[in-house]
Amino acid sequence: MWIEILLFGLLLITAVTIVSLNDLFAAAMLSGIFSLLCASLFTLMDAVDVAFTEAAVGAGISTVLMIGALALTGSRECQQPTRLGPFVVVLLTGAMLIYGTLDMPAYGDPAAPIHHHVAPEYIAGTSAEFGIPNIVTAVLASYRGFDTLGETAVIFTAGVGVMALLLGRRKRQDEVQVEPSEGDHKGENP
Amino acid sequence: MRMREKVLLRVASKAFIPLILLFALYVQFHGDFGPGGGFQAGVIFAAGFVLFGLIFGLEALQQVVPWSVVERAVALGLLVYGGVGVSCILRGGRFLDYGALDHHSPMHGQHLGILIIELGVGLTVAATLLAIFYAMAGRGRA
Amino acid sequence: MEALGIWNYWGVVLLMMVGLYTVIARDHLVKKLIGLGIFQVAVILFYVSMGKVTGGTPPIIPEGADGSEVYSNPLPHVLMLTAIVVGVATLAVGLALVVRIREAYGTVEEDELQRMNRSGS
Amino acid sequence: MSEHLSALIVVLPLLAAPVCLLLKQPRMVRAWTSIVAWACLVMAWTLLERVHAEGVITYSMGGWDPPLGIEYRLDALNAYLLVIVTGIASVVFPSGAILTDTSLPEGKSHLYFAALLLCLAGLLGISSTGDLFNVFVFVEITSLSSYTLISLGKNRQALTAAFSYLVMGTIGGTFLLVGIGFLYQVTGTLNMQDLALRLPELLGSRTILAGFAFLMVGGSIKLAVFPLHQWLPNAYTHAPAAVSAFIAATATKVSYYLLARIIFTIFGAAFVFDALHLHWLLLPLAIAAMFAGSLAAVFQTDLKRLLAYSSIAQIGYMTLGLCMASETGLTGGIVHLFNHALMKGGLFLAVACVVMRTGSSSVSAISGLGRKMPLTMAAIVVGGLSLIGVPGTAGFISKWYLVVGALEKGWYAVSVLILLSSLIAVVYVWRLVETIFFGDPEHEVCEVPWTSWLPTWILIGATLVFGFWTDVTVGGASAAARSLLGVAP
Repeated sequence: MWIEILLFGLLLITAVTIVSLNDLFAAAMLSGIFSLLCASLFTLMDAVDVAFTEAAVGAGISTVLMIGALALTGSRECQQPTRLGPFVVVLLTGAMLIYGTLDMPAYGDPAAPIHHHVAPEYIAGTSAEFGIPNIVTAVLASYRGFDTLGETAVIFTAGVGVMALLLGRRKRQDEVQVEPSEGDHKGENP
Repeated sequence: MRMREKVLLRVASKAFIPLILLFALYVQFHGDFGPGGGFQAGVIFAAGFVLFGLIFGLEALQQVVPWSVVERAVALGLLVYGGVGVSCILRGGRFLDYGALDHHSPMHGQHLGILIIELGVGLTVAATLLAIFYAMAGRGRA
Repeated sequence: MEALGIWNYWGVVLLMMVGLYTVIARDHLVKKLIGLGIFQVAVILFYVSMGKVTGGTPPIIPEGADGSEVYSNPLPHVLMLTAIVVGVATLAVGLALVVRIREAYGTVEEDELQRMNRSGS
Repeated sequence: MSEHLSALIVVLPLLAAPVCLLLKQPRMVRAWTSIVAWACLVMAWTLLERVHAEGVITYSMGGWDPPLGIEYRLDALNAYLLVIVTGIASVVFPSGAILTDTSLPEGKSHLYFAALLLCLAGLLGISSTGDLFNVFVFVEITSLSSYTLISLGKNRQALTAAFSYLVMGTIGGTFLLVGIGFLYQVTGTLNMQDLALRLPELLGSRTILAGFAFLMVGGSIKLAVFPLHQWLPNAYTHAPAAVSAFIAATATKVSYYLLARIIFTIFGAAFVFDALHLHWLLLPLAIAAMFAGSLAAVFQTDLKRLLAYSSIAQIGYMTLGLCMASETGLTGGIVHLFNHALMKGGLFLAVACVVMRTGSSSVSAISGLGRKMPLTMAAIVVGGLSLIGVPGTAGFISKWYLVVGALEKGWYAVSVLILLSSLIAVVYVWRLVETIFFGDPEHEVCEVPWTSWLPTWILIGATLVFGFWTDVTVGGASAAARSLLGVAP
């Protein structure tokens, strides 16, 4: 219980730091740490598969992609004042979310409805019909295999998108040529 | 200074990359038993190659994994997954009903189906991430 | 002290708010994407925490299980694996767009982009 | 094989996309895309006929019965929508103008067609699935492919438009995910039918209320309901014209379907309208959209942007039908889905023809082209008349049902407002007509080849045909409305 609260606290501090940092390289690195903290929390919540994926994706690939893109775009963010409009939107959303949590079953409550409707059948079915230990794999690949096909298609779509956007030089009538100015930030280590 | 850095990196990576790829294979085929599966394996597999590309350069990586292979693999993974689904229909089951793959033992059919679709997922994920890396890295030098 | 049972959801809500604020209020496009990532991870955290059963173990059946084990709910985990994939896919396409925007405009700050779009067209 | 049709209609375009990457040859990829779209249309039509003859079709993916597995469930509404989406795709994809004003590098057109097919697969997936989380997965496939397609527009503004759409779309998608999570948490199921069974006894729960709110906001962002519409004008303006034709004609329709499904099937009209009084929120927004969209369209100097603002107004009309929650009103809204898909698809394709010849989509580009490009210009005029709702065009039919629906409800002011906002449409359409026939020609051009004008005229001609022959459109729509209200399958 206490370690979860501690991790939550760390997560919040990391998130706020990421938001307030103006150096985006640092922010990208911190978001990797954010993912690792999340992964630890997932492990505590018994979601080992999710934790593994979050660590590989969030702390690995996402960070690499982000840094690769920052190398091409420059990593300093302009200082900007706090704005009122977004604050109101966010507060409204937050209020709605809190309102929704008021009738939720307590954290870890074994009597919560989700543990009694479909889940027991998955747990019983995995050993009976598959004979494999990992229930998550059975649900992912077979019971909800169509979702996973969709998930593979999502990744494929992203690949198609990135290839269409970044491969090859194209002639765009109003493209401005920019010197790779602050983009090459890699060399100047403080 | 630069040279020495490179030497260190090269030696270290030569030790690490095979281990990373081996670990990826372990995750790919051990997904039934412990955490892991095609998606995670694909990410790790791609990470190994990306590391290679970062240290030895894009050209060296392209010699190991040519662009045409990557592009085909991106498509092939999804087709493998869908192909399993369609062959389930052809063998008299519903779409993605792996039990139909083996009429004598549906449980064996399920194992087979899960194994192949996880391979498809791994292939598409690894190839897509590699393709994204190629596209971004190629952008930097042009 | 009923509210103690939902404290973790409130933590998630705070994280979501931080993420959403970054997306809406910040001008740097990469910063927006980072905010979007925090927002999505917060939702993943929400799902995973509702799958937890007190005293439960990860949903992997150990050798020699006799059926008396309590497992945490596997379904939210499966759903969130998909959500993580969606998140990284969105990030990849978003970053590709940012790279192209930088090449075409020379900047990735939203207010400058809007100014250039207005004066350009 | 025919029992698998409801799965195959989604799986075919989904798997056809990677095939594009293997074929690579531009001509082959193009032909392949068209063939796939046509095959999907045939399947959709067969499914619609079967639903009308035999009732609801269900299909359990992987052989796992719901709520354990994912179920595809086609009733009169889904099947009707499948026909709209595949119909538009099978006209737009083969069009000669499909590659007009794109900024693809040499030899990369196969990626563009792959994205088109993925978008189609995503839309069909949302339309046919009976599982709420599966909806989210296909929403994301659709969204990611549309960001890509929009960003491939000719001007650099296409990139910023795609990025804002990406940010808005992801927020919308994540809101949907939050809503789904809230519902799942108190019911334990993701299947829509199962949810509908379990929700009535839980409706007082604050979690359900919040979940409903998040689903509605998420869906409204995707549908571009006023005032969440800001992403739409830029996206439609800067996307390649044929992409605008496809997305404008299909994506908003599918989001509309999603909202209708959430309101009527999952929560039930009684809860949403009698208990929550949602129409007192949606009705003013719909009317505001009708006027704001039409008024903004009047002042636009770009054809695509003009059509985009008119789309916002048309979404207002459709939302109006949703608010009425009566058979006539819903029939009006659903038949307007069909008719608006035809008109907007046809009009955007006509603009694609204009861009093909003049290289520009500004209103001044069509100045005086009445004689030079008679077919394309006639298409714009007829499409415009249908947007107004002139009798004899399809637009009239849908507005008629909406007005009657409003009168039935006793909302007399609303029916007057529908007519008034149509008058504003007269203004912007007249501006186009005036420019076409009385302006001075700016460009020395000739008519586009038949491969480009024929698809345009198939859609525009259909608006004329369905202006008289309403058996299919109104018949299908009222069957769909009845199934939504739970009166018939």
